[in-house]
Amino acid sequence: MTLLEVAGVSKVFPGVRALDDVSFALRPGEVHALVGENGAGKSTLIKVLTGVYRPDAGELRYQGEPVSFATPMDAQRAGISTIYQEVNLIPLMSVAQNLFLGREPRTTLGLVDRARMDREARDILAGYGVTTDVRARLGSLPLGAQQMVALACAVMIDAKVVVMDEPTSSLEPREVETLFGVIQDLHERGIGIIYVSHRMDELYRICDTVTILRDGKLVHTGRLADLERVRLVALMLGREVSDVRREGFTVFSGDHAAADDTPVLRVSGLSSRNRLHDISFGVRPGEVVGLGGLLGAGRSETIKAIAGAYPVDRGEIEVDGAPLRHPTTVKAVAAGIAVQPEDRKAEGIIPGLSIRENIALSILPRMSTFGLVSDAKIDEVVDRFMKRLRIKAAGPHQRVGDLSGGNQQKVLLARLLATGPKVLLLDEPTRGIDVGAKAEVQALIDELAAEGLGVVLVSSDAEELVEGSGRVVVLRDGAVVGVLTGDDVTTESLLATIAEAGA
Amino acid sequence: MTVLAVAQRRAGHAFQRQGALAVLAVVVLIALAAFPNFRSPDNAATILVAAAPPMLIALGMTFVIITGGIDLSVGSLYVLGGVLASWASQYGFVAAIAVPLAVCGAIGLLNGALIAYTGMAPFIVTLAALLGARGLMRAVSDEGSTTYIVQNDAFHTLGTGSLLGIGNQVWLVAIIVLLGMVVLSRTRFGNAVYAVGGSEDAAALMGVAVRRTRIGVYVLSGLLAGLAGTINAAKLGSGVTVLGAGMELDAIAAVVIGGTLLTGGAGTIAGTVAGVLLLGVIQNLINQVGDLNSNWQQVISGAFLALVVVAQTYLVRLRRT
Amino acid sequence: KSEEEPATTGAGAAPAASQVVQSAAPGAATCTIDQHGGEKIDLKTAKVGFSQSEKEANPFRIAETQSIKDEAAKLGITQLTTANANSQFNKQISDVEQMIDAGVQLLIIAPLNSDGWDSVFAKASAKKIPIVTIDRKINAAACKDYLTFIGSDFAEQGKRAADEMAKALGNKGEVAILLGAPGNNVTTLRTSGFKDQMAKIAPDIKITFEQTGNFSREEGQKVAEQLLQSKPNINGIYGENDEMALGAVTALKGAGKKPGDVKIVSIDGTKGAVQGIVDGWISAVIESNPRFGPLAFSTAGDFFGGKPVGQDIIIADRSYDESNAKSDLASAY
Amino acid sequence: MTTLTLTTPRRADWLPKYGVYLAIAALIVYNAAFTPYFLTVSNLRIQLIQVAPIIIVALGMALVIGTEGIDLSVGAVMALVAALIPLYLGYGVIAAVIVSLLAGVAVGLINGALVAKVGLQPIVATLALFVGGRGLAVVISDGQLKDIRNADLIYLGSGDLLGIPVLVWTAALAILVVAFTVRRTVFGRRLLAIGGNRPAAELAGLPVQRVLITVYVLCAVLAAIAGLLSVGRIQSSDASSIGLLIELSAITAVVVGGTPLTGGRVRVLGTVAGAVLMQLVIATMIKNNLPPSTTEMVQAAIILVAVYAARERKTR
Ligand SMILES: Nc1ncnc2c1ncn2[C@@H]1O[C@H](COP(=O)(O)OP(=O)(O)OP(=O)(O)O)[C@@H](O)[C@H]1O
Ligand SMILES: Nc1ncnc2c1ncn2[C@@H]1O[C@H](COP(=O)(O)OP(=O)(O)OP(=O)(O)O)[C@@H](O)[C@H]1O
Ligand SMILES: [Mg+2]
Ligand SMILES: [Mg+2]
Repeated sequence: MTLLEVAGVSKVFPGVRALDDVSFALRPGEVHALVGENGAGKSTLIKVLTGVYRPDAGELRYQGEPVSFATPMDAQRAGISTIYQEVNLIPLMSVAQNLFLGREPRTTLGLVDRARMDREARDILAGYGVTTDVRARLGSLPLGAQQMVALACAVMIDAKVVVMDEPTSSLEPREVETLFGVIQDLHERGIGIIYVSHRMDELYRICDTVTILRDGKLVHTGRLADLERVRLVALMLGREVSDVRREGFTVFSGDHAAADDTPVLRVSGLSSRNRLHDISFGVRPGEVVGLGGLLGAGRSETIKAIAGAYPVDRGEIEVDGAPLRHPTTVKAVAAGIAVQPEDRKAEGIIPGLSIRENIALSILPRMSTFGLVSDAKIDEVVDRFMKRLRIKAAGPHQRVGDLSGGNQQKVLLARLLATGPKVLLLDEPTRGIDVGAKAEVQALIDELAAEGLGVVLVSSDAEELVEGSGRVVVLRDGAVVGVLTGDDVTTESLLATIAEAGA
Repeated sequence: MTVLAVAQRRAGHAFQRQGALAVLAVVVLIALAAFPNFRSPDNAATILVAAAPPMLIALGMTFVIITGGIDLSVGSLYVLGGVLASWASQYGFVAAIAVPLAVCGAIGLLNGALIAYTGMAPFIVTLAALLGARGLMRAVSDEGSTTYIVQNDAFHTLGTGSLLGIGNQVWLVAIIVLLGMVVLSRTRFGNAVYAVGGSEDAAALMGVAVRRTRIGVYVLSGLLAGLAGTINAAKLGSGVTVLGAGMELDAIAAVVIGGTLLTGGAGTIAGTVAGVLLLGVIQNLINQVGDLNSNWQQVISGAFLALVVVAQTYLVRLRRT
Repeated sequence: KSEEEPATTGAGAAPAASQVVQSAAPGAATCTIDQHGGEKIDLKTAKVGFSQSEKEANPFRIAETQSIKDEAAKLGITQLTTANANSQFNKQISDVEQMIDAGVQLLIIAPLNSDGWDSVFAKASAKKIPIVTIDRKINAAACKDYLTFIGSDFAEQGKRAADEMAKALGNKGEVAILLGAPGNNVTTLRTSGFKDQMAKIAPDIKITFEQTGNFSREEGQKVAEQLLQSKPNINGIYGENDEMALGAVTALKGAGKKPGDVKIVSIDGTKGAVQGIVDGWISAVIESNPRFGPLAFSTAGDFFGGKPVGQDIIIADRSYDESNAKSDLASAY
Repeated sequence: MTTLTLTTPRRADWLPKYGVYLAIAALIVYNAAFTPYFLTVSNLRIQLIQVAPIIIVALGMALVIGTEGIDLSVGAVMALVAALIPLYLGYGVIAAVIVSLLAGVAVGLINGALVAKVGLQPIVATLALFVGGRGLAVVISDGQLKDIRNADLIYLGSGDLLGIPVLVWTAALAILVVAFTVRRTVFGRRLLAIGGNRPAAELAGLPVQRVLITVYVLCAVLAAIAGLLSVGRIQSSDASSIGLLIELSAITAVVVGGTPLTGGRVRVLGTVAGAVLMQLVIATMIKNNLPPSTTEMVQAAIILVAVYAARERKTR
């Protein structure tokens, strides 16, 4: 018997056929992987299943009965709970309030029983390895902890189906293990799980079944163990297995040390409020320097401080030998620093504007004479970058907000590159990006470094960090606790440094 | 996280929340020292009675603003409520209260439904309601020329009588404000209000009835504005038609001074109470100074508003560092 | 440097015409301190409160407030407090209540509205504070709720305006009314007085247009422009205050009309409007005299001195037309 | 099925974009049938003259709204200008113009600084000047309404150039300049980006504060121009009543014209159409001698219908 199934669903957005005659079935106790490139339609399928979107065609069946969920709440009441791709909680409310939103325990008077709510929240979260003040605002928690709260939220209700859209993209290794423990438990209780991720290792570790989407169409569904890894990737990308095998999975060349000795970026003694303490490092042209550490180690703040977006109390920043005093974002960009923020939705893209406007945003003065914009110049640049980054869209005039996550990320990168920067600061550049695009981004980073740029790379993916960087600066609690160089740049030594510092 | 850090953050939050209260305390202390007339208990009672209707309006506005909305129609609903209450008082006490509440609640419902179901901006929907409700008020009062006189003694007493030396309406408003606090901080509806303002999408995905919550706050705001007009009519003894202009902006100013974010998702009723009282006390002080030209009064009010809001912004920022 | 004032309006400091009581009609109700209650006090040392309703931003309000202050200074009254409600009725109520709390012994109120004073009366009568209301009447019992009313008869002003209009039009034609602010008692009375009288004395004059200009020159002009465009045959415009009438004059100029093509009658008696008569654009202006100071304080003085004072003191408003406009221009406010 | 998917989005696109023009057309047809002397040049002229100041103010408001802001102080700016003009008119009209523009710049700088530097919410930042600005203007003018006799200034507000009022020329010029600014200039694009996502614009290295301050200055300067022309049109300066409640008319025009209050988009022609629509509604009411109650209720209904038609539909 199937728990949840759809037959022949289609969903059209203006200009895009996001789902085209897709069928999908989930059995009780099954962990079902949903994979595909960025924009393949995974999130859309999930939203159709959970009542966020109404499909244009197709039938939805739940526990054998045809159903139609008008709102996510309907789906939730019926026992389908979801962790969406972007953390979807309420940052200004407390952790406990988030956890119990809409189902707060009440006293006999009908008032919310806060004491009980806090107590239960503490207990529940402890089960997920989160020990935090449950009365603190959720937004003050690191992203990973927020994701765990979202997970707890989804699993807490008496669900029969749990949908997870890229739950691990902002989790650290320890948290990932906790999550897998939870999944195992759900699996044993006969709950069906739909699991979306771009991380192959994870899929093979926990999933039973796989459904592959490409360009909104179903290309394969079956047991995951029967499907070889290269074949899965080939199906996803729509390429030949032999091509994939030849190119491999990581495209980093492995040579990221630079010969030139004068750093293009030099940070010394950077301190900021209570978050950053005396951080120093340098990046030479052609070098990729990784910033390692656990979530909350202060990597993002370091990057933002360099980019002029986080207040600096002490310390010096030099770009190409020229000091950047009292950095502001305007000065930083002018000095040749380009920053890709961690939170693409809130700080990266401008969703209401077109791809074209987004890419041209930082270089408008160069695209204009006497303040008048030249569309021809912009078109040329936009066209070049859309091709180079292989941005998949209806055209340069499509709203960025309507693109899939991966393509939004590419638009963002295109904006950075268009400024012709000397230093690139990349905060989780491949988070939520499919293997194909990930390889492209990684290749791009390589290529840019080879062209002489200095790159600072933040990634929670240890493998990516190690393979992509020539040197890794390890942070903890806002301070440098170690630097890995040369042959020392390995996953093992990275984890060891983090662990050692933590001890 | 250390215990100390938690305690520190708590203190910080309290400070942010009670910023308006702190400013109010300072202003009152200065006034007590500087103006002998300010000290009389009668004066305090006058301030409280005058603050009663705006307090109700600001209370409703607080709910609306926490959801990230705004309600510009309250000034018109206030006048309409007063006119209807006075007119209906000829049919008895119950009618005098029920009629304005029913009509103003219905207009609030219309506001809420339009905002929740069509996705139109609250600013513009309630701006239309501002015009529409004023038009309705004029339509029921011969273009504003008929002033209905309150004809029910019990109803009149509601506005003019007092208990333990404190005006009836002050008691009434105090009770409603306390109820409002409980609703906002201790009920599921209250949590939903914060959730909708904090992140509408997330709230919807987490199963909060977003539409119902939105409609709820506008109905509440309409009801409270109507009730404010009603108790004011009971006090004045008639349905004065030339009231209410600019009342919505006063209410918004009070709410903002009280520390509620116009972006939604955060705010407290205690802050709003302090905000309303602060505006009332400033008004009273300007009068205490006496011979001030009316135009200067407005200049000073504007400057003071800017000062308080700017000071608050910096206080909050100071706390964050 | 400001624009040069033309000689006609800048002419010297002619004495301002002070108010004259219309008629001390025999047998009219009066009020004494015994009837009203309270004690005899010396006006000079009394605490007096004056509550103004609207901003001092038009000639009438400026002249009114100034007149009260000047007279108080002249009489040596040092404890005068003033407040201005800025057109917010609730503010006026709390302004007055605050004055009562502060212990004033005499209240002079220019009320924003005729109704809604119950709470003030309750508070004032508890302390037996006499209230003199000026320019607008309050709907309540004289000599009980308040002491007396001093002011013009607005309906009468409307009547006199109708008389002037009928005269100017020769008892026939089409007339438009530029109404004051809606809901305002002054608007209501100046409208009803005008219409009633017109129906009585000149039934052939049709009132075909009534739109509010909110007592403002700009809106008066806008409405008049629309009026002149869609009713080109209009013969007369009645402005319920001078400002709107002057707006109508600008509209007439813009529409290419000559002075006298459309007859204008208005109420107030500001310099600008009287000058309009001199220039030929306006036919007549009914005065509404704002200089309440002397009469208000002399009435209060009489009252505190134990003399009976009238409960309804209606002042004699003058009128301006081409016969006296030039000569009396200096005494307009 | 295919035809359906092709036509549905088009219809959905059409109404929001052109609804306001449709409403204008409907009103014109109604008036042509029922209002005497409606289809005349003199009427067109009067409506254009009356709507011109609102259009000028609304254009500035549209820019501010494009940054996800709002400016309540435009009426106060007009009042300040009206108060200042008589003081400097003795030096000639040029001096009056310069002083007006400077007043606009000053107010714009204050608003802009409060929004961009201090970080206040626009509605609160501009509320202070909304409350205090007009009071200050009346203080400056000493409460006196002053007649304007300077022929040059009167020409600006009431005169014709090539048979068309100077006021209308000015509004047309303002429309062109603002449309051009939004569509073709670096400043315009930045403005929209800031309205679309301010933190992102900041990280992208845009001079966010400078752009915001400029936007508020532009809005106030446009209001100052409207104030100046209105003084010339009314031929008197009355600080207490000029531009009263124009902020609401301007916001209404902008929103009815299809510019969302959420920022990131500015519809210049829509704004003009919005202002014209509201002007026609008022004119229709006055010409048909309807009382204020009816006028207000009809205005409310029209705002709702227009905004409903122009609203952003969410795909579901
Ligand atoms: N609300 C929307 N309006 C218009 N187009 C949309 C909308 N949501 C998604 N799309 C489009 O539908 C397609 C599928 O998007 P979807 O988000 O389902 O991809 P995805 O497989 O989840 O990708 P990713 O791995 O990047 O999250 C994309 O081309 C996207 O641009
Ligand atoms: N101890 C803490 N107290 C308050 N806020 C914290 C603390 N630790 C982290 N945060 C907040 O949590 C968020 C995430 O942490 P942060 O961005 O510093 O992690 P990171 O090291 O950059 O890791 P990543 O980039 O992988 O998320 C930040 O907004 C940060 O301000
Ligand atoms: Mg997705
Ligand atoms: Mg981070």
